[in-house]
Amino acid sequence: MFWTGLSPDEARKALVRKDKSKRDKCLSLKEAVDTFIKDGDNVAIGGFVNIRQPIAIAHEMVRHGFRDLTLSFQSGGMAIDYLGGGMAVAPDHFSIKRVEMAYWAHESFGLSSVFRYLAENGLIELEDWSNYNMSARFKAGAMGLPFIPCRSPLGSDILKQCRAKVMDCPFTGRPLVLLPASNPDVAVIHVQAADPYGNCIIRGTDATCPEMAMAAAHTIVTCEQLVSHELLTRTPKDVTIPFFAVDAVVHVPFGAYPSSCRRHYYFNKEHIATFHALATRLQKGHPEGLKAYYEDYVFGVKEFGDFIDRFPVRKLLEEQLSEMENFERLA
Amino acid sequence: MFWTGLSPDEARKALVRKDKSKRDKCLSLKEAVDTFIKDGDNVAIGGFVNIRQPIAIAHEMVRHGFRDLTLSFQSGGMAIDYLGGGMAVAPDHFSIKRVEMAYWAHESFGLSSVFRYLAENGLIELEDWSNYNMSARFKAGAMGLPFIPCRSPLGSDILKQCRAKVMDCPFTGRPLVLLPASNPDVAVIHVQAADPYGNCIIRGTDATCPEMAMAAAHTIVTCEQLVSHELLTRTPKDVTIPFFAVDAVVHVPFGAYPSSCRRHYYFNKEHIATFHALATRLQKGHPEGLKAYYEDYVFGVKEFGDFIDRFPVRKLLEEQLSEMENFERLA
Amino acid sequence: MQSTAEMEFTPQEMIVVAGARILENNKVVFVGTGLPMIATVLAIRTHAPGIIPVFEAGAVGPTLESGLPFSVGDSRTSSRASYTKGLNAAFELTQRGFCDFGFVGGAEIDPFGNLNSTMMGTFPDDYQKPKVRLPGSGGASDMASSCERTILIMPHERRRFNETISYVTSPGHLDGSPGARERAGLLGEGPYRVITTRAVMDFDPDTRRMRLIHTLPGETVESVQANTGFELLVAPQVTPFDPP
Amino acid sequence: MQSTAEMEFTPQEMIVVAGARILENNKVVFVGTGLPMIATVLAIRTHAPGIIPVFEAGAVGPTLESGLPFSVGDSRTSSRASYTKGLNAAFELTQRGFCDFGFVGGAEIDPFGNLNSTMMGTFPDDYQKPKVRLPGSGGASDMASSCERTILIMPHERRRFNETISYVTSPGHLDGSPGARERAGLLGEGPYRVITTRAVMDFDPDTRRMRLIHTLPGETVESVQANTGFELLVAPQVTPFDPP
Repeated sequence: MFWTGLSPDEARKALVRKDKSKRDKCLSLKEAVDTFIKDGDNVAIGGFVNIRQPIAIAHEMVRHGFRDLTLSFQSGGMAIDYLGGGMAVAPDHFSIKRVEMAYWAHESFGLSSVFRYLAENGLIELEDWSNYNMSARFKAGAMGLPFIPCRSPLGSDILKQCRAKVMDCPFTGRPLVLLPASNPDVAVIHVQAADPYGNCIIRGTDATCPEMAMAAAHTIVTCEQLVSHELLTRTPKDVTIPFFAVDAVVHVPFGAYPSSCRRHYYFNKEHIATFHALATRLQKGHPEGLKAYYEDYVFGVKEFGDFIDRFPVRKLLEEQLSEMENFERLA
Repeated sequence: MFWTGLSPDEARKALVRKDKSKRDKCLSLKEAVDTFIKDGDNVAIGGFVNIRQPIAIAHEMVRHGFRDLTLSFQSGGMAIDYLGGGMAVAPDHFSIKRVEMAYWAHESFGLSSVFRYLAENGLIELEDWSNYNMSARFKAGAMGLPFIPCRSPLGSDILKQCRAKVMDCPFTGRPLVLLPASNPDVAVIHVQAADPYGNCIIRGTDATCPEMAMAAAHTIVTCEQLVSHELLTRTPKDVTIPFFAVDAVVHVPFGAYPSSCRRHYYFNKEHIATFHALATRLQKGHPEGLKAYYEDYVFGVKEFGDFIDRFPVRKLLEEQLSEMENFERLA
Repeated sequence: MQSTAEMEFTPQEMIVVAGARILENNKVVFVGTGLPMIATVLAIRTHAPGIIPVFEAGAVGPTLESGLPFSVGDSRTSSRASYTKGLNAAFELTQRGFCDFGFVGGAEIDPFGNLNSTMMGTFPDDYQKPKVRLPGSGGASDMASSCERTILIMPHERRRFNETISYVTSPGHLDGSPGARERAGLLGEGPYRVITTRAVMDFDPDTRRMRLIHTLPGETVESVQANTGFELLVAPQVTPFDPP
Repeated sequence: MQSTAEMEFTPQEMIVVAGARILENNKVVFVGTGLPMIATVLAIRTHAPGIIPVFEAGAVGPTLESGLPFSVGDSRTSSRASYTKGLNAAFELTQRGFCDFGFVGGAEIDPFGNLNSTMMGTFPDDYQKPKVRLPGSGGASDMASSCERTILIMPHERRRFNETISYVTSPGHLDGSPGARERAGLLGEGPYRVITTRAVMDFDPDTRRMRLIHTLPGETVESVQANTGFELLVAPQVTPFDPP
């Protein structure tokens, strides 16, 4: 099967059948994940590296347990690590079959030992793309197109292992890449603010979240602030995800923690380092530490609020304060 | 020659050679038009029908006089009428060779008699497209692509008179249209706010202005408010045209009048009707009225401020007040 | 127009009422300029407050409480909208499949719901010097290509309803042959209803030709056919459309 | 690293200084994560305050006054930016030609400036189970495809400089043949400089092979060649690069 999520025609039909009316879509995180994600789904993961990663959703997905997921994203950090780590410590409970991606690591915070463990042991099927490739593939899906043209990854080995096709441009005669659209089954996204209908405002980089939400058959959104429709749409141009692209709205403060969320909190570098150290032990053949971490922080808690409760208040305040220095304003 | 503006390669080279630094680009309207527009240019006209039309720039272009222009736009109203009317009343001074467009009329305010006069007398070369076609063509130009795929205008006669090509999608096997990019020589755009470097904030619909600005070799912007860089970039996500896509910034209050400009003024319906009546007389073989109008309002004035001075203050206040009802707020 | 002279409403008002009634509540409607805009505002203020209007200039889901817009890019379409970008964004989401209905007008129509809003005269010969030059597609061709279904609305005059039209601006059921739209690469089911100053028509499921289903007040099957430049199919039972 | 042990700065510091110095003022620089980000901030705060940084997550032209970002999508890249959308917007404007330079790192490099940041091992055989799995392209392949020129920065170790690399993630001068990039459909001139912990290299105009032009403090032509896994061309006069 060429298409790993929905084919362009399936994606269109799914949307045509859908009730696109303006209605309250507030659910619990458990309900949302249970209702909209199935074994074998192609799941698009929002954010960018450790910016606005859907951590709460990733935890809930691991707790719930799924089999043979495909993960699609441009650049992923902690959310992808939590999902990959879930497979590493509980492969019978949670498994990833395939990843379509451009980058899986943590930039200044280092490589991903989870990725190295899964890839170097041949436990997941890989399809590498560039950041623009993955972003443009979601964009094509969001535009209802089967493909979109692009320059990259011309001249690279990426072309030799992905589904892109090269054609000579009928207008210029020069080679161009055609990237197949990505229409995932589900997109999981964390945003700064949403209304009950699913209109979303994102601060700082939109990453590729709007494109993912428009391309996917279903979208789950967690938000720092759940506000009235009237307040959210007072500045309609700030809305980058329209309500009819969203199926579930879940209010989850700190839902991207320990990754960062503009205007709310900066990275918890120490916790990212702690997880990284345990993952590195796993990669070197010692899974105990990471297993214990999951028992403690993921499987051992009923919901994401319990995870957040594990952090000292002063630590959470510290991340909020650092973010205030990045974006100073009065309350 | 297939490309009516710059070819994709020429458009790339033009931008590579360009000084893209952050510098003061404030000019007078006369200087801007004189510096950046040449005979034979393909000029992209911003706005949408009678929303945010670059009226001041259109007047200045007619006063300056140009030969054999190509006009590119999706849906045009008064700015296009002023340009076309300029050709109708002073063909030796100002002429349009070709239009690439989707719509030329005034919606609720009626057809364009100027368009009917020029087209039905075979005075301009026509290339019809749809609104999405023209918008996507500018988008392709702004993306540095030679083409972009689209569904429309499949099944229509538009396909039989435009440069679009149809191909079978290499992924689905089904027909798809490839729209050739538009990279105009110049884009002329009116916005609500700009800083001296050319960063622009547009209120209400962006129309296709950002795409035009990014696609064109040069861009002239007129603005209702010229503000500090610090104020304009306090909300960077409101900026839809980045400074390095702009070559000239001109402060022209009421620069879109008698078309409307969100947050500033609503339509002057009566003046649009007056112009329309004179254009209809022209189309029926009586050019005197429109000639007199141009002598009075365009050729007879030194600058756009003089044109605005022709309107009673209470009339301008009336349009500002109506817009306040559309978008209520405290000063 | 004697037939409606004695009534308290004009055909222009009646067509708007008919247009409004056809719109279903809670659907996403891509609204063209002119009559569709007026009918949609009426529908939202009467039986269908849940309609989500999409305007091609970019606005999605505005409440339109500040009044009837004069343009699909009007400031009134942006106020209290859920989402407002520009033309590309609006057409991209339409191509994706977010719009249940496209509500569009035209100047000339054929039995298969193909619309002309570009030119009167011989195409392609007269294209560069048409007998009458119309405004052009605007977003009509895009709506017809990508909305799931389209509702067509126009004045009912014999000269506007022709077996063959001067120019196909907005594709309907094309030649009416089975799968014609899909073969052409178009998305959506195509024309669903035609609303005029005299009647409401649908399209025969087998032949995809226009079929009379409702007559507006003061009209009969005969009067509607008499004002139609091609042979109309007539539904088994044609019902009158109640006045407002 | 004895050669630099007695100095007041580490090779890691020196590479950043060298990177900063190579950047020209008032140019648009697409800034990759890691060393390029650090060197760009240093350049902006020293000789090149007019540099316009572009970050792939979307930010254009931020002042970066709230500190060194940890990520190219960092909140610090959005504050006081001139423009911030998302990844598509950033890469689209790069493909259009707005970025004078792409500033990018890698794990492995060949004589023509082709970079690998995907995997170590045999490609394609070991692709699905690589000896060492690296993070992947991120935006590196895109910068290399569409920025007008690229500046490459990486630690100078023999094992990272190879005649043939495991995987070409980011195209440089490809096989070095004349017009190779254009034939491949790529935009831009390709690699312009390579900055390492030991030296600064350019590319020979005729062969497009890497050529030593500056040695960093404590390094000689010999020591640089000794730490390079392929034969380096050497410019007529190699000049030492002054310490900070």
